[in-house]
Amino acid sequence: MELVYTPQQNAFRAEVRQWLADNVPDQPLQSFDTREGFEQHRQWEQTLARGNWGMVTWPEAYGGRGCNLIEWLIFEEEYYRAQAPLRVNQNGIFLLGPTLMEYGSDAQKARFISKMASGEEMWAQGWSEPGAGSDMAAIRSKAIREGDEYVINGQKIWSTRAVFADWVFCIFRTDPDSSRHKGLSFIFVPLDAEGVTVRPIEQLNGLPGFAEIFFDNVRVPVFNRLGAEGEGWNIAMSTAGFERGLMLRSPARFQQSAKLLLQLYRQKRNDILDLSIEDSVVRCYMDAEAYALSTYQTASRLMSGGSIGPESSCNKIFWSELDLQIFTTAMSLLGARAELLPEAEDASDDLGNWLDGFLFAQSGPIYAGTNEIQRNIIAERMLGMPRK
Amino acid sequence: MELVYTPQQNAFRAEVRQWLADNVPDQPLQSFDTREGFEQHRQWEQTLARGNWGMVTWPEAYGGRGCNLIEWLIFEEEYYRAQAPLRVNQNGIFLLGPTLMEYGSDAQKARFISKMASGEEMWAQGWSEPGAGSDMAAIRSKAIREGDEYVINGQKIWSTRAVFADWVFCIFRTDPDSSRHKGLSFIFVPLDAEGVTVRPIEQLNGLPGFAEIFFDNVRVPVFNRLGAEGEGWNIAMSTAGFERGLMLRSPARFQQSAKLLLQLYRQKRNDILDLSIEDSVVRCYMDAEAYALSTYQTASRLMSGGSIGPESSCNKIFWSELDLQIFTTAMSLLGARAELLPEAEDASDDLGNWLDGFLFAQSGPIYAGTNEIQRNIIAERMLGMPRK
Amino acid sequence: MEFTFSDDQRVYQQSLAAMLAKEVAPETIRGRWSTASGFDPGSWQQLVDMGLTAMLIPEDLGGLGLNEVDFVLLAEECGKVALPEPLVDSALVASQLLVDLVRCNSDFASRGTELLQQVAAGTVQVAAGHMINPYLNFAAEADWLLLGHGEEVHLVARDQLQLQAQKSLDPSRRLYRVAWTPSAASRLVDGQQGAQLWRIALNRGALGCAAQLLGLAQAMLQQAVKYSSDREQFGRAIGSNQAVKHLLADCAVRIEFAKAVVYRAAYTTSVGPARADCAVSHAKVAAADAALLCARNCTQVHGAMGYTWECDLHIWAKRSWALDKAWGDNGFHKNRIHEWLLNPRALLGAEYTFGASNRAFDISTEPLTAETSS
Amino acid sequence: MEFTFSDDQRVYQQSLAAMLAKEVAPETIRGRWSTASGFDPGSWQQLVDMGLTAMLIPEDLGGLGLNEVDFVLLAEECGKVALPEPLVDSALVASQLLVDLVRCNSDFASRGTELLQQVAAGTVQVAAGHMINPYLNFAAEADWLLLGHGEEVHLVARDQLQLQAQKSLDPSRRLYRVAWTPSAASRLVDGQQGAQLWRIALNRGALGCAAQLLGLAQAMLQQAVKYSSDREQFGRAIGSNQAVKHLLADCAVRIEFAKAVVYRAAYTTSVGPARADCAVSHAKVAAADAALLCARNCTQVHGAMGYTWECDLHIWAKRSWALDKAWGDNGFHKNRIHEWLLNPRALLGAEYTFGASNRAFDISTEPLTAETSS
Repeated sequence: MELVYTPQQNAFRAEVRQWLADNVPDQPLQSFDTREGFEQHRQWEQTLARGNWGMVTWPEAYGGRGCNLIEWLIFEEEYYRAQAPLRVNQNGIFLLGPTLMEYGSDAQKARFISKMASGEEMWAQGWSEPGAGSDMAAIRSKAIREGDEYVINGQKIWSTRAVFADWVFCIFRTDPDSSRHKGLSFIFVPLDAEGVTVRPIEQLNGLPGFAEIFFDNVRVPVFNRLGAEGEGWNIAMSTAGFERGLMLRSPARFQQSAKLLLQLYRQKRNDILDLSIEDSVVRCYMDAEAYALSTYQTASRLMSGGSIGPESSCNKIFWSELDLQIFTTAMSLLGARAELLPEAEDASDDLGNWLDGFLFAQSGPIYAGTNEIQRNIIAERMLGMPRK
Repeated sequence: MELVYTPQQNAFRAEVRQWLADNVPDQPLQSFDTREGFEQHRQWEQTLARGNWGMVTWPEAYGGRGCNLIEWLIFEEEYYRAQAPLRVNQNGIFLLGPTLMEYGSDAQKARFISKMASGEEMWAQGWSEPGAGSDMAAIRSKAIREGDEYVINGQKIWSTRAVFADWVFCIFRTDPDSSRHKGLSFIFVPLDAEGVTVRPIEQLNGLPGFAEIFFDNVRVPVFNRLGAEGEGWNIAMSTAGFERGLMLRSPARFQQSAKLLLQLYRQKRNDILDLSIEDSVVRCYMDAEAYALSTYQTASRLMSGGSIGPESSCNKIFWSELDLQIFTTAMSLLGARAELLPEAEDASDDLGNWLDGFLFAQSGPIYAGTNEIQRNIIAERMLGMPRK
Repeated sequence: MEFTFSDDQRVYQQSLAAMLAKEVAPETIRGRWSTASGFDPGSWQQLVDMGLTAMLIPEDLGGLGLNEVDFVLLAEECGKVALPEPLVDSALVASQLLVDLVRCNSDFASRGTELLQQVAAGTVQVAAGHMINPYLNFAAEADWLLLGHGEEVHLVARDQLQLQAQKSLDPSRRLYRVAWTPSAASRLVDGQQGAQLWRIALNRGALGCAAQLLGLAQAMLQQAVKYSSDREQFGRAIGSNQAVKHLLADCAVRIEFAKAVVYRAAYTTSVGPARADCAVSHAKVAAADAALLCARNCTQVHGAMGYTWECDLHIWAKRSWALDKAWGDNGFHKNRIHEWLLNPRALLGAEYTFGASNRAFDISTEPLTAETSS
Repeated sequence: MEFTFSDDQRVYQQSLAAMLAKEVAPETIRGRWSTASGFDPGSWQQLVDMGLTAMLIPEDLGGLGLNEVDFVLLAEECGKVALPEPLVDSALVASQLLVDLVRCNSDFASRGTELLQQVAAGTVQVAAGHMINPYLNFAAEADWLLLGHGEEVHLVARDQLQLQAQKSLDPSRRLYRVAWTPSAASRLVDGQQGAQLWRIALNRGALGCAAQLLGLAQAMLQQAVKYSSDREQFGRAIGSNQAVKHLLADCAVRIEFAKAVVYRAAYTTSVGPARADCAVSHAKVAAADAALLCARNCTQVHGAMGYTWECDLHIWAKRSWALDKAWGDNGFHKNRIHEWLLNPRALLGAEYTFGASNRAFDISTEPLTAETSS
C-alpha cells in the first residue's frame, strides 16, 4: 500500500489539466438531448479524439493512450474538475468499445472502432423492450436470418441517446423457437435504415433522453452481428459488466458534485435554518470520498490481476443514493428558489445545474438494473443467501 | 371536530393525577423480570385494583370504571406522567381480559376475571413455538381430549412473563390430524401444573423476560378451554387484535420518553458536537405527538362506531421505529458514558433508564409480528397489492 | 374531545372530489401547460359555483362562514388532483387576510366588504404575496394583490405592478416576481398591525400547503399501487415483490401519521391562527416528508416509466417538490418547533397535546404551549 | 499509487484469524464474563507469541518495526471475534505513546526503552488513559498507566492509583474510573509537548476502534446470513424473503464502503499521525455506521432469538454500541470533518483525496488539506 501518486502519474495529471484548460469550451454546451446540443457534444468528442483523449485506456492503435486504471481515474478527476462537457458518446466508448475489442472480428473492429472513437458515429443502446425491462431475458424482438442478412421486427425501449444517434446495438432473438437467455444475438443497426422508426421519450425535464425504436422488416447484413449467433446474452452480460465497470469512471463526478455542494453550503449556511443540513453536507462529502477510495482500491486490485465481482452491485446502490443525497441537499440549500428552471430570469448563477441534476438523480436508482435487483444480487451472489 | 377536553374529562384527569400522586411508590420498583420485582409489581397491581384503576375501560362489574377510550387515553397520559410502575399484568388485562369478556362462559368469567383484575393471578402468553414464531399456524403442540380433560404435550417459546406468572394462555392443536389454522383451541394452563417445566430465557439485559415452557402430559380440565374446540385460531386472532389495539395505550409512553429526551437535550446540548442531534430530538418530539394525535383520532372513530383495520399495522411500525429513534438519540446525548449499566457507581441520575430502554427498543420491531410482516399486511390488506 | 369530521364535511369533500376528477384529470392539466395563463376559467367557475371562494368568508361579510376544519379536507382533494389553479392560497390566505383587514381597519371596511363579496361571487380574484415566498403563483390572474412593504399591508391593482414570469419545474405553477411602488393610498395597515397579519397569513398558507401535500402523497401512492399491481416483470406483477410492497408500505405509514397532524393544525388555526405556529409547522413538515417519500418511492416503483414526461406521476411529484419549499421550507418549520421546545416556559408533555386551553388544574404562571408560543 | 495489502500482510491476518477462531470463540468469551478480571492470560500469551505486542514498536527499541497498515487488518480480526483483551489499545496506542515519549524525552529514553522491551516480550502491560474516554478499559490488568494531567503525560504504576470498577453493558469490557495524584516524578513531558502526543494518541485510538468496528460489522453480517439461510419459517428459509435479503444487502453496502476509508486512515496514520485527523475521523464514522446498521438489521433478521442472551449476536452488537462512543463519538468525529470543510484554506476536490503531498503542480500558498489540518 502506497497511497501517493508517482511522479509519472503527477506528470500525467498536469498534462491532462493543461490540455483541458486549453480546450474545454468557455461556455457550457446545450443539453445533448437537443439536436443542436447533440452536435455540439459530437464536436467536443471529435476534439477529444483529435487529442487522443477520447478513451485513454484504449490501445494507441484505436486512438487511446494505453493508460492503466489509475491514470484513467486521474484523467476523470481532471475532466470533472474542469467541468468539461458530459460524454454523449458514453454508450459507444464505455460499453460497446470494450465489447467490440473482446468479441469483434478484425473487420468489425476496423469498420466500427475508429469512427466511434472519432465521434463520427454515435451509438445508442437497445436492450430493454416493453415487458422486458429489468427482465432482459424476456426479449421478443426477432432478427431472422435470410441469406446474408437479418430481417428485424420488433421494438426496443429506453434506448438512451437514440433520438439523435447514428447506430444502435441491440440484442434480438435470432432463434424464434428459443426462450429466455438462449437464441439471442448481438446486432448493430443503423438508425437511418429503412423500416426503423424512432419515437423520442421525454424525461422529467421534458427533453428526449431516450427513445422507443420500432423495427419493421429492417434488413442488416450478417456482418453486423457481434460474436456467434445465439451468443447475444453472454456478450450483453459482458457489456453490462462494463456498464457496472462504469464505476471506475464515476467517483470524480460525485466528488465534484460534493465539492460544489460544499461551496454552495459555505455561501448559504448563514441563511439556512435547517437543523440537519450540516450533517447532510458532511455526509455527502465523506461518502463521495469513500466512493473514490473504494474505486482506487478496486482499480489497484484489478491491476494486480483481480476481477470485478458481485460487489459491484454495492457500487450501484452507493453512488445512486449518494447522488440523490447530494442533489436533495442542494435543493434544501436553495430553498424556495430551487424550483426555478435554468431558463428562468431569476435563475442566476447560484442556482446552477442543481435542479436538472436533482431530476436526473431520480433515475439513478432505476437504470442499469434497479437498486432492488442490485440488492437481490448482493444477497444471493455476494452473501450467498438462498434464492427461494 | 372539537379538540378540547370536556369539563368531565378534565375532572377525570385531575382525579387520576391526584390518586397517582397519593399512591405511586416513591422509589422505583425493581425490574419485574426478577422474583422480588415481580412481587413488588404484583402488589402495585393490587393497589391499582383496590382503587378500581386496574383497567379503567372494563365494566364496573369486573372492577373497572366503564371509561370510554378518550378517558383511557387520559388515564394513560397521567400514568406515564407520574412515572408509575410498568404493568406486569399486561398480558392479562390488555389481551386476555377483553378476549375472556367476548368469548368466555359466565362461569369462566366468574372464575378468572376478578382474580386477574385483583392481581392475584398473573398471566403469561403462550403462542409461539420453536418453528412457529411469526408463522403461528405452524403450531405443533397438542392438547388431546380424554374425557373431561385435555392432555397436553409440546413446547412453547417467547412466553413473556412466564418465569414468574401463575397461568399461561395458549393455543394447542386439539385435532392431531389438522393442519395450519384449523383444529386449534385456546386453552389456559396453570404454570404449577404437574408436567409443566418453565425454562427462563434471558434477554439482552440478562434478565429472564420470557421463557420456554415444556408440557409433558399436562392435564387440564375442559373448563379451561376458551370458546369452542377448533376455534382457537379465530380467538387468538381476536386477542392479537387487542394486542394491536395496545396502540390505544401507548402514545403517552412515547410522549413521556420524548419529553424526558428533550429535558436531557436541554441539559446536554452545549456539550454536544453532533450535527444531527437537534434534528433527531425535534423529530422524536414531533413523531411522538403525531402518534398521540393519530391515536386520539382512531379513538374518536371507534367511539363513533368505526373499527380498527389493517392500518393498525402502520402503528406497529411507527411506534417501534420511533422508540428506537428516541433511545438511540438519548444514547448519543449521553456519549461515552451511555454504556454504563444502571448499577455502575458512576451511573448517576443523568443516565436514568436510557440504556435499558435502548436495549428494550431493539425488540420493538420484532415482537407482536415483525415489522417486515406488518409491511406485508399493509401492502396486501390495506393497499390491496397482489399476494403472489 | 372529538376528532372526527362531520358527515357534512365528508359529503362536501366527496362532491368536490367528484367534480375535480372530471375537471382536473391529468390530460386537462397537460392541456393547461400549453396555454399562456395556465389557468382554466371553466374549472375555476365550477369551484366558485361549489362555494369554495365563499366558504371561509364570514357570513356577515357575504360568505358561508365555514372554517379551516371544513376546508382542510377540500384542500387535501385539491392536492390529490394537483389542481393548478390557486384556490387554496386564494380562499385560505388572501380572502382571509382581506377579512382580517376589514376587521382591523374601519376605513377599509366598506371597500373591503365589497371586495369580499366579489371574491365570494367569483367576479374578482385577490392574491396575497408573502415575504417568505420569493414569487407569487398566478399573480397575473389576480385583479388585486395584497402585498407587504416591510410589515405594512398594501392593496394594489394588478395594473399598478410589473410582473416578471419565472418558469418553475412544475409547469402547472405560474410564478411571477412582483415589482411595485408602495404609496399611502395603497397602504391598509401599518407595520405594527401588519406583522401579526402576515404571521397569521403564513400559518394559513403553510396549512394549505400541508393539506395539499397530504393529498399529493396519497395520489402518488395510489398510482404506484395500481401500476405495480398491473405491470408484469419476470412473469408476475411487480407489486408481488416484497421489496416493492415495502417501499409502498413505508409511504402508507408516513401518510397515516401525517393525517391527524394536519387536521389538528386545521383545528388549531380555526380557533386561533396566531397561536398555531407549532401545530402548523408540524403539519407542514409531516406532510412534506410524506409527499417527498412518496415522490421517491413511487417513482422507483414505476421504474424507467416513472422518469418520463408521459407518465403522469411527475405531475404530482413536481408539485410536491415545489410545495415542500413554499410557505416556509422544512428548515424554517422545524426550526420554529425547535425554538419552542427550547423555550424554558414551554409546557411539555402528553397532557398539552391539544394546548393549554385544555388544562383543568391549577397552574399558577401563564406558561407557553405549542399553541401560544410565538 | 497502490491500494492493496501485501501477501505478507494477508498471511499474517490469516494466521491471527486462525488463532483467534480457537482462542476467542463465543463460549470462551462467555467464560471470561464470569471471571473477576475478564482477562484470559492464556489468550494474551498467544497474542504475545504471535508478536502482536511487539510489532508496532520500532526495531531500534526492540520491536518488529511494522506500521499501522500492517496492523489494521489484525485489528479488524480482533473486531471479528470481539476480542475482550485490550490488544488494540495496548499495541496501537499505549506502546506507541511510549515510543513517542522515548523520542521526545531523553531522560526517559533508557527507562522507556526497557519498558518497551518488556511490553514487546509480554512481561509488562501498559495502558493509556485519554481524556476523551471517561473510563479506562482493563486498567486493572496494566502494570503501568500513561495518564494525562491537563496536557502533561505521566507514567504511573498501578499500585499508585485507585481504580473504581464501572460495569458496562458489554460484559467483556472492564471499565475503571482512575484516580491518582500527579507528581513531578511521574511527569514525562509538559503540557506543550503533551498536547501533540495526546492528539496523536487519539487518532491511533480512533483508528483502532474503526478497524474493530469494521470487523464487528462483518461478523454480525456473517452470522445473520447463516441464521437466515438455516432458519425456516412458513416452510422456507427466512433468508429467501426479499425483505430479509435487502436488510442484509444494505449492511453489505455500508461495510464495502467503509473498508477503503479505514485502510486509508491506517495509511495516513502510518505516514503522519498528527496529520491524520480527517482521515481517522472519516474512518471512525464510516465504520461505526456500518457496525450500528449491522447490529440493528442483524438483530432484526434473528427475530426474537436476536434479543436473547443465549444468542451470540449480542456479543458483537454490544461491543459495537460501546466502541461507537469510545475514542470520540460520532458527533466528535463528524465535527472535526465539518470544521475542516469550513476552513477556507482547506483544499477540496478529487485530486486531494490522498492529501496535498500528492500535488504535482504549482500551488503558491501552503494550503490545508484533510491530512494537514488541525
